[in-house]
Amino acid sequence: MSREKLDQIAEKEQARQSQFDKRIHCCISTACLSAGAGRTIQTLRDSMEAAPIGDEVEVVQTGCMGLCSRGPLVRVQEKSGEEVYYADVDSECAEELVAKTVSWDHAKAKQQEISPELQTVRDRLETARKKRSLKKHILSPDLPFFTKQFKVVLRDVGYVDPEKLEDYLAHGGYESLHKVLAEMSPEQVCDEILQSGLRGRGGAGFPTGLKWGFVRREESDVKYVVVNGDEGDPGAYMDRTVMEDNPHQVLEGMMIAAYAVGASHGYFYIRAEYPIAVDRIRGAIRAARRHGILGKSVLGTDFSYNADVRIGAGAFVCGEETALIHSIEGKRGVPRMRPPYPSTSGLWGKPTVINNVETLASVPAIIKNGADWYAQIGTEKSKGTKVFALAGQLTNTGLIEVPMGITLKEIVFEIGGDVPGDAEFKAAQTGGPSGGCIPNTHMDTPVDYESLQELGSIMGSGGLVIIDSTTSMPEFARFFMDFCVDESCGKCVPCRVGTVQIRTLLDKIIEGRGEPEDLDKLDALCKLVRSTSLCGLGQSAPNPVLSTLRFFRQEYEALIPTNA
Amino acid sequence: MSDTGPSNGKLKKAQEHPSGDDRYVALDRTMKRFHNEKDALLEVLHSAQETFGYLSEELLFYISNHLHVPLSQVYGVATFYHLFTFEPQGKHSCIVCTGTACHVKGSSEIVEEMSAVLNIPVGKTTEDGLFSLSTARCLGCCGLAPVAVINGEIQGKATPETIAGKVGRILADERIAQDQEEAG
Amino acid sequence: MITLSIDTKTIQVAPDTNVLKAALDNGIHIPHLCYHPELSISGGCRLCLVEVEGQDQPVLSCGLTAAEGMVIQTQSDQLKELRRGVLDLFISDHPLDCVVCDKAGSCTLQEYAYEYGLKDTSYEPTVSSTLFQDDNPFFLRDHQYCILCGRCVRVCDEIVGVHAIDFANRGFETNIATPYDGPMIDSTCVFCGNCVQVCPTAALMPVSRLQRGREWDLDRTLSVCGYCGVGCQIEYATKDDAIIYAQAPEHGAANGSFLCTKGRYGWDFATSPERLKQPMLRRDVAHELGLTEEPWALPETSPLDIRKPNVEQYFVPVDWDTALEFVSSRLSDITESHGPDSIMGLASARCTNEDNYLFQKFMRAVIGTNNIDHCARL
Amino acid sequence: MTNSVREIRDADCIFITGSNTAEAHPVISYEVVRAVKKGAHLIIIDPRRIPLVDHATLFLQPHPGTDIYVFLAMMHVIIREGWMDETFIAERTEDYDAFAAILEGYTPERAALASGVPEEKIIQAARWYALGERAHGESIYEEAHGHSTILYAMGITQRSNGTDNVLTLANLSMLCGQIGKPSTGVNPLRGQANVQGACDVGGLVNVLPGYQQVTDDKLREETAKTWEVEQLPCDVGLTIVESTHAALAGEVHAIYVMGENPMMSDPNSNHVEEAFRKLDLLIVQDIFPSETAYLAHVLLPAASSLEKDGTFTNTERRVQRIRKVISPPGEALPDWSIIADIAARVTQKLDRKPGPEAWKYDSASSIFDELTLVTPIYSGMSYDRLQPSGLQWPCPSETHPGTPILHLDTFARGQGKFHAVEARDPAELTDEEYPLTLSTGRVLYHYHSGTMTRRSAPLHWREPRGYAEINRQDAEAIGLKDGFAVIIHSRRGTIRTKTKISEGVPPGTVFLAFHWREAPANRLTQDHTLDPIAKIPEYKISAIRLENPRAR
Repeated sequence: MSREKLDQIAEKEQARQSQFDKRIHCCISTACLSAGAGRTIQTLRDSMEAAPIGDEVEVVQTGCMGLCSRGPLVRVQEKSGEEVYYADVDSECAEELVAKTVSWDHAKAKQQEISPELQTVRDRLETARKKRSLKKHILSPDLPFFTKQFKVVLRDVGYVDPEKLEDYLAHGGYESLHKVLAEMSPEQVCDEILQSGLRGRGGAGFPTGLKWGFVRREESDVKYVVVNGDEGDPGAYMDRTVMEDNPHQVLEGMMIAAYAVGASHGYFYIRAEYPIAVDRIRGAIRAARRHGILGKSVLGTDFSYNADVRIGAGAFVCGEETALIHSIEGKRGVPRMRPPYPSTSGLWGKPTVINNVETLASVPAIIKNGADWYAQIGTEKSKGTKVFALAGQLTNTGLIEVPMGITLKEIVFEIGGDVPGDAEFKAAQTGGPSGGCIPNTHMDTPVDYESLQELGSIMGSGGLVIIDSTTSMPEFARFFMDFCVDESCGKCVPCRVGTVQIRTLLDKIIEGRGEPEDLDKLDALCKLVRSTSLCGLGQSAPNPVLSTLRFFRQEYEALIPTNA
Repeated sequence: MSDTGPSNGKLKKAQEHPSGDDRYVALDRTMKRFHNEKDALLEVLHSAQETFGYLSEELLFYISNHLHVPLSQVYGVATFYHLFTFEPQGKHSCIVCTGTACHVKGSSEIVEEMSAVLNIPVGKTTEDGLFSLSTARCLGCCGLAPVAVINGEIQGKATPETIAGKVGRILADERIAQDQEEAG
Repeated sequence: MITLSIDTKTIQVAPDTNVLKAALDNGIHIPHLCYHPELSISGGCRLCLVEVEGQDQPVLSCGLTAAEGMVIQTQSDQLKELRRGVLDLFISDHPLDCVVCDKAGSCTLQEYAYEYGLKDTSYEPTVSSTLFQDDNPFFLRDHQYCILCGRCVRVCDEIVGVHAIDFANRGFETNIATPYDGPMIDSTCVFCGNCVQVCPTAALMPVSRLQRGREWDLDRTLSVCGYCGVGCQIEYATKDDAIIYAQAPEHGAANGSFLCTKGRYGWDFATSPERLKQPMLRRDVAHELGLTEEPWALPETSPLDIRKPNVEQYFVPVDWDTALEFVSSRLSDITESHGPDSIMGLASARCTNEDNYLFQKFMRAVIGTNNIDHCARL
Repeated sequence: MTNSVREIRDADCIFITGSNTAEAHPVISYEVVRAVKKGAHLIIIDPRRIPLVDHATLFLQPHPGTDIYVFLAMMHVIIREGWMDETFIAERTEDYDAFAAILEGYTPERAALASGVPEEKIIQAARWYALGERAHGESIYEEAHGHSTILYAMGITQRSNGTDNVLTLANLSMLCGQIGKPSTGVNPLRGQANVQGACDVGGLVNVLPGYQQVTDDKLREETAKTWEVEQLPCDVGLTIVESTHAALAGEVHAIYVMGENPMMSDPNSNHVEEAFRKLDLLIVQDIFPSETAYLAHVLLPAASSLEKDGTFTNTERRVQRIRKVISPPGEALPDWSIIADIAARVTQKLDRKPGPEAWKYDSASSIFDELTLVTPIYSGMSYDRLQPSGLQWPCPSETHPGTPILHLDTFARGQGKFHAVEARDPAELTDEEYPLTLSTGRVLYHYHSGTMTRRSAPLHWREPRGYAEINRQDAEAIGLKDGFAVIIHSRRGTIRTKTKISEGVPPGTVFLAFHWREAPANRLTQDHTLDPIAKIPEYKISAIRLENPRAR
């Protein structure tokens, strides 16, 4: 389908939307759903039907609005663009919300004939009008939680209807794809991404433009793009949210990558624990095919591209690119030695780009606003924004996107609203099982790849778990070691046996059987595993132990019987 | 290699269906969709587990024959991924998230409680085949930690009590249903 | 050719040669457990680490392709430390009962533990799998000795092509398995025993070898298999004039380091009680020659229909002189009475060149006939 | 073999016919598997779905006895499409035109009709072989075309037109220039440890050691001189099958059998037995009392190959040392010393020149040294030179390194000769009375007449008893199930065994190994029509009938 046709669709949708005075966005992403968003949106819809004049307000189901701990979340958007957030919106609150949102013109209302059932709902609305409880649900837009964020990846998440291609188009979707196809050479695209300073958001932070360049220069009849949606880090769900709540954004990024490297086919590798993400991505692919965005001659150009979904089956290690490749090939998800790197020999031995979801989701915006725009966000070496899943002992937990370089202090105390109750903030854990704990003494650390690395942690995929003073660090370290023991693929001995022995030592210490020399033994073993393991999983598995040993050694020492 | 290999019982079994059991038709459809390509193994295993509930020996043998992947490899792949199970699952399921956020907020107590209530270790199914208890590595609802999933429904900000309560109700209903059957 | 330096030794290798092979082929020893020259690269054992000039981290030599001008160090305190650490982990998951282990003396893990001075593991000994499978008379599988180097899996798939075994489960629970850990005979196994040959530990052992003496007490003889025409070289390990086990030499001319089931396991016919141990004359012949009292006639039953063949029923043992005298006089008589071409000699494709040469020379030069043939056609 | 075993792994295309490689020559199948894993094409032409087919990229399954139509059609296509190697044909071969003319008639259509193999498969095979195409991966060879190799065995030679089949494959390789280079050639896989050597040193009716024709006076005299005898017989002798006929006719009176078991291994056993019973003298020299032994007048106990020194020559013409690993049992002696003793005594009795002392050999190596004097292709060899890994003949001089690849620059006879060969049908065709085709051969765990392997405990455990592989259709037609007893009739005789229902054999074909004395396959095979040149019996094709004993 040609660009013009798509524009028509977009304009049509924009026109349709602009006919409403107000639009009520209701989050139906996993977190809010489990908080009862299902009932909330039903009530909103029923009430709208019963309300005297329905058509001036539209109820829209959207994705995550961020503040998951306060779900179900609802946003009322004025034509002017002015917005009000409502938290903990249960059915009752939903009715009051509608009652106060629609304009009550009785003259018109009289003319409307409505059924007895609706009449009862309307009566309820009438009474709801008089209620005064809505106020306490309002979230001030001045909350640091909102003001401190800078949204690139999540810009449209929470606004677009993930199951409506039209809505995505109405928000300027696929303009970037068209831009590269129409105006840019593959080489230029790679350079643009390189200029933007975008780095892999999967954790390692390899410059994306560089990676694309490698693959572009490879001579091969077939090349692949793989979207790494195997978000295994327990405590992180950024990628899931983007795939669920704005699937087309990821698809668009993937296709731009494909054009840049000269790939004709690609795969989304999504972990099976994300059924909704799988459905939404599949839906997006189907819709894109229907509209000629995917398939032969994309947008009427001679660029052809096709994408499929492959589902993981519960293996953290499949986040490692070579293991992921084996998994897509239907084999055991076991990593192999690199080189050769996937960029030269990846899927079925062909040159392959593997990027994680967030990385590709950033691409359309970069193409749209230009490399310089993106590059001026963030720090010297770490450009742009990063999405974090804020969790743990914190008042505001949820999904946030912040510019690189923001300090931990800002995230924890301003965005996160500090640790609830009288417990105290103790440490922030980034990078999940591969990352480490950053103690409150390093609160001013700017969040960027290098700074976190210096502290023995990593940026990781974006899990940010806040630990308060009630948590024992050795036990916390053991939790991650359990995870690594469980998830080790078993190929190389340092990871297979080493992690087990690390855990054995931790057990010994935690159970009070430790001996003074055990701490050094633990430290040495961790370093051995780090330097001799085959893949990233094994190499980083000891990080949680090493970082807690470094910053909370006294907690370990305290566990060792003094007379021993 | 079955030509020279010993004629083992499994071979015959595998050759006798698909005729009878129409669940194999669904499986065949999946394999057909991937043109019986070896690399579809994971997808095929997924659909097999969906249709059959678990991966039986016959099932793996059937898949091995049709995708021309050595049985040992099929077994190796199936046992590598934790999502595949080799024994029938319970009628109801309770999955407790043990992701970091949930862990920090005490999901381990929930696991212990459930294991006590159902009197089975994690990853097992009650003898009456009613309930399976398992844990998951982060369901991505960290905002509502700790969470558990009962029969596909997510329970946010869970406590041992709330979850045990829900499971208890389901078990109670089952008993009533059984009694009625026996009665009528 | 590519020139690189390993431990200050200048070495020339073909392109695409990995550094480990380059070193081993040039007599430079780098410890390795999962690498095998005939198999694909795994990189799982982490032992063959070396230092490359210009790289701060040690790298695996098996996965490192030799490049022009490369400078490699295979020995250093850092490397020794790392290898020792890895070996320490290996033996924490491996019984240290070398005192009674049949593999002692040819076990690579034992050799390295000795080389790196590991008397015992410094960790809590934790053996991952204790599965013990003696389900066939060819070889047994004792998983507690398995170090998961995966050579057996690779040889079964890449060389033999039957893929009877593969890795199953994962992490510390990983084990080498037939489907559902079932008996070998239910798998696609062809009992060639090449997995046994490449196994560096006692995880796979020939049944015939168990409790039959220490490795260093065995004599070894290099010979050629007596079965099909491939002519595989076989190394027979013997003790007290008895074969303990057979395996391929490292570099067999035709077979490399591999064999098939007949060559590796089919040698015990030699000690069958049914072997002919002395010359024998048929009872009627013996009677004619006055060697036996009772007359006897060859039964009508076809030899193919004799249910339980018993050679004594048909023949009587005689000494060599009697037998050879009988043979030679009969042959001479027939030659003289019916002419050389009334005699036919059937040589053998199972006998040596020397045997066959003499046989045809005898028929041609002494008897005087070209009636000499053998089963070349079957 | 024209080439060496270890070259197979580097081939770009491997063409196997009439060889159940994985079972009869497992170690060579390893080479094939390696090549395939590296990306070589594997074409298999066989009536049975042999195990190696699991790795084949193309499998052609002709009706028994019709494979020659496929070979000829392949060459027809190659010429039609211009895939042949014109330079090679021009520079290295002769008689091309007559050969090419004959091929015109053998179109793929005709072959498909005769063999049941689809045309497109024949064309595909022709292309891959001729151009040495790969499935994937890089060839290690520089030339424009890849290297293709042919492996074959008794499946095509044990046929009344066996020689034609072999010549046809030779034609094919010359046509495409796929010979005289590494990883190419026409490679017969020899079935027994020293079948190559036994031929090399003159164990044949028509040649002296080193393939010197007995009919050639000059060569004969040279050998006679070395042996210090006045003269050597000049007429071509009788083969074993001919000898049995002659024995029945009363022309052959004595047979000296060394390490063979004709009762099991020769066609039409009943006929063989009849003949042997008529003999005045049957000498059996063996390591076991074989089935043949029970008809012998005298048994001479021999040492097995594990119990003596000597040399074997393998299928790639490699002469290798065998060594005494253990001692022979009882009074058993190496065959050579028994023969030497008999020879000395007969020399004495017949007063032949030179005298008995000429038969005194102190060791195997002294025999080998004499052997090299009369065997030109061995003349550069000695026990010392055979360490550690042997030498491949021809090895004409002490400094010659041996010959891994034959016909490098020129053929033995100078130019490679194209033989114009026509297709011929098997001698015994099926009919109403005998509607099925029997093919005999080996199984993985046993060897030949089973005298050795059936006395090996592990091998016996794995494959304890015989069976006939029968296709489900044929079995069900007479109510047979897997493991049932079955009676097999042919015009020669009848045997009883168990069934093994197998999709490996096509309908209409039955496979039976000849290892099983309780079900001796060769009671069924025919011995009336041999290959006219090689005198090979048609073991691979006999007409048979199945009977279900339960239905009696």
